[in-house]
Amino acid sequence: MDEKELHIGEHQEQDEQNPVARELHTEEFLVNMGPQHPSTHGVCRLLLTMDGEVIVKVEPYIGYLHRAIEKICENRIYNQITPFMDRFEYVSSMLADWVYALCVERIGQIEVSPRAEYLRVIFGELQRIASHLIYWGVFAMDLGAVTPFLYGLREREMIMDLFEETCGQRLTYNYIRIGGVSQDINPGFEQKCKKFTSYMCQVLEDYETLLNENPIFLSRTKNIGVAPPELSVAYGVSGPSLRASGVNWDIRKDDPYGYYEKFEFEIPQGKNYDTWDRYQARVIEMRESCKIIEQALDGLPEGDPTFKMRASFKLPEGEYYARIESSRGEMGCYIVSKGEKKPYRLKLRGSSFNNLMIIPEISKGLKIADLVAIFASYDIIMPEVDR
Amino acid sequence: MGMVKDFFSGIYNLVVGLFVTGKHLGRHAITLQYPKERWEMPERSRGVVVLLSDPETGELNCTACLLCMKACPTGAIIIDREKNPETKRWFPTKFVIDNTICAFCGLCEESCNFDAIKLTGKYEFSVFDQSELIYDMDRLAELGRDVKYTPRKKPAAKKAAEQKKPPAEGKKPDEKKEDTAEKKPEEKPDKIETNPAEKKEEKAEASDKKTEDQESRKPEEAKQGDLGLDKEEDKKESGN
Amino acid sequence: MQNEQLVSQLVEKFGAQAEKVELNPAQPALVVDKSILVEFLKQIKEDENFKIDYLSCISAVDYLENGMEMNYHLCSIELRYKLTVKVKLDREKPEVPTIREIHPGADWHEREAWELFGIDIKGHPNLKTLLLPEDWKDGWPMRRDWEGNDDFVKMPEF
Amino acid sequence: MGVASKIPVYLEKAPGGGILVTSIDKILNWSRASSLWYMLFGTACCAIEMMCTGASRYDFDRLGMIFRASPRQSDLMFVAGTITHKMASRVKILYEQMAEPRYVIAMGGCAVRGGPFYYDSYAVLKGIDKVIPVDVYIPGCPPRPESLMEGCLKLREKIRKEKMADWSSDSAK
Repeated sequence: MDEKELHIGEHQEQDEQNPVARELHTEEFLVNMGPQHPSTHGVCRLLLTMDGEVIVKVEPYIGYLHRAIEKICENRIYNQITPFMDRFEYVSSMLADWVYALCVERIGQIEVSPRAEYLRVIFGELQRIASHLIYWGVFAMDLGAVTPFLYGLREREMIMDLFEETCGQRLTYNYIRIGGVSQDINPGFEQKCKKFTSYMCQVLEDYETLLNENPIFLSRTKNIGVAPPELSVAYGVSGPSLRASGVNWDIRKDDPYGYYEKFEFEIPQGKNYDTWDRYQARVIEMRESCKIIEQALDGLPEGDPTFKMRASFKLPEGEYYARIESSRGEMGCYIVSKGEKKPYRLKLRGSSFNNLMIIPEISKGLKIADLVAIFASYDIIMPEVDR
Repeated sequence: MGMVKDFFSGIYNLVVGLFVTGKHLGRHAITLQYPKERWEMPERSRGVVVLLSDPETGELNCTACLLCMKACPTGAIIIDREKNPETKRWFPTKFVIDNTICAFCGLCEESCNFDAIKLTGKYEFSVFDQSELIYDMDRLAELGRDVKYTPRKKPAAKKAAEQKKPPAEGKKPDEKKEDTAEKKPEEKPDKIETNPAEKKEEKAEASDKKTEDQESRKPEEAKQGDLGLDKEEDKKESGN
Repeated sequence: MQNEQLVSQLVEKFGAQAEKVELNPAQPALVVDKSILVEFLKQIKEDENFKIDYLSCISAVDYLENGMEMNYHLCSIELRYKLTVKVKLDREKPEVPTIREIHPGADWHEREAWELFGIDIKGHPNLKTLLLPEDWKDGWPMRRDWEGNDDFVKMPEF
Repeated sequence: MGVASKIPVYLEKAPGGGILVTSIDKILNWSRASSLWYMLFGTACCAIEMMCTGASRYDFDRLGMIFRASPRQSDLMFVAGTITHKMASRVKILYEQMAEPRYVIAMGGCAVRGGPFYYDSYAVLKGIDKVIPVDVYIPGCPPRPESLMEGCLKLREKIRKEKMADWSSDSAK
């Protein structure tokens, strides 16, 4: 409240110095952005209180995609829940499958075969690249560039081909199951995957030459939407957005799951905590993901990665909060099991839920165009918010 | 001076840009000209669901065990069944797949032990009327008529039951299948002796029991599946 | 092991107010009384030994006759601790103090708990619908004994 | 509007009017069918597939379909994704803002009839046709880009068969 008043005070002071602005000073008014708006990435409604062109207050209204997945999951047996996890986070459904499988495995003390763990890492990282490619394209498109969108989705289609060959679907894979993966990879997959990663590394250079020196892009991202580390931590921001705020926190390293301890990769960290850093963190992550995939492909052990769970098994009593590093941040799954065939309670934590909460805080005093850039830079995906 | 520099750097940038454009001119376009050309769909592709039938007799492979109905996470499959008084085997009288609520997750295909249901690579089925999307048994069988599939290993119990009848499918059992068949009688000898028709009835009622068959189908998996999760229950139920 | 130490230290420090729950060795949980919840979270955030400053998630669970429960999944960014703080609630009149002052990120999580479970968040300034339609009148849908509204179709048991 | 919209109906009854109306119909339908501008409106999973269809691999522009951000400029609405009760009224508003003749394609199981969220969900609208009229239903979860294109081609067939007289008598009602 204080900040808001402070800000308005400043603004008015400036206005008083400038005679034209004093003439033009207007009453505050409301602008509705969404629920159908191309740059809200889904169905999010932002109610903006504007003072002229300056944002005074942002109030997000969510729930337009609330599909009650938690309620549905309470009424399904454990094996049937994975398809709903795909739809809980459709931009990186592989990782959503993973967090659910991880949670059930930790409660049931189920061992996963090494090959399955490696495959999970490979597909998880491919998914991360695919998700960041959408981010890259859409972020640039929100700032007015169309070419990156076409470029990003072109490369994403290659990943989709790899996925479709292995799991049979383009978007809802249902691949990472409890105790393993649904099917082994086809022969020849490794070569294709290696070819893709080397191609991807080349293309990332193209990407950087395309955007990184563009003066319009720079002026719209640098020093816009600064989120200091304390603020980000307090609001529970996670993932690349948190790392761009200068906090060294990656669940893959700090609370390891799968076989991530075995791989070497670097965690990008921002210095200015602004929109540019958030963008840059993701581009660097794509490169690191390529590295991880290559390492995993080199060390892929033999064996059978599939694991057939009994159709309706009973999970032992217990509860666990599992979390993984999804492409947007911490994705959590909390299951309370009472020793039945169905979970007693299943709670999903989407990273965008918390990432969206900070946007009102850091977009005060900026213009609507900057809000679009900030919103896109946090990579908000609505199903994760609404569930 | 600055203007001149700007001018030349502008020209340079233009030339670089044109060079990049020129490079792309020679490349092959990646666009798919859809109605004229199509991708070859991968074998695992999960499109429209079909019912498979025996290529020789033309009868459906479905034994109305209701496993797919139980495995379906969205409730898209509805089966009614009857018992044939002569052969004492169940057969489906109604098999409906509601494509409007189907999630195309493939769990029905995985749960099926009899190569009866399959997700194919067909993807063109948009309609003007919503009610046309609810496929009945004839439609599903029609769609699955020309679908090629590699028959899976069958559970030993089923195989034993079919030995009395003329072999419906002229497929040679592969090595793994023989392994399973050899192993099976040692593990659960009582199962072979049970009347196959009764067995099927039991199967339909107890889905847990079915999974044992699944496990026995792949011996290495059965080993993995023995986790201690509900182990007692396993024994109890198999003892019935 | 780190986590085990953390819990024993916490129990030592807070004595009878915090009670340890053995659920999963990898994830220690503490039950604290709702009267000291805010103070407890504040102290473990500011204490140099714990520095538990990151709130991952808040999940409410409805145990029917055994009351309700709020689970606060916390962790420390610097020291890598993980901790779950549980608060037992009365089912007839569930209420819990807000922790927005300590963790601003709890805002929407608390609103969600209020909206779907009917847990009254004391001191929350903005308790209004978050996920459900604005004109929702059918009660608390995530409670276990919620019977459904006109539009709710229960999946048939096969 | 009342009289003007009935002109084709009277014209068709007039001697020789049928030939005129038919040829006008053909021209109108041809132009409508080959430049369907769709509204950029996606809610859930299917929106990602819609984006893919618009991008370089599948290239919607080949069919003369370009996305528009505003409902006022578009003829076609893809309802791509789950529509919840909270969103339903907004979809209706968007539909009403579109200029006639307008077409709707329900893309994916959720828009057709609630999809995987049909059972046990208290928030999902069970079929978008309860709110707005739908021309083509495309099942799938989500449909492949080719399925989406096939649906559009079906819609084009439908538009080509339309008669001005039918349309104007509909709107006069």
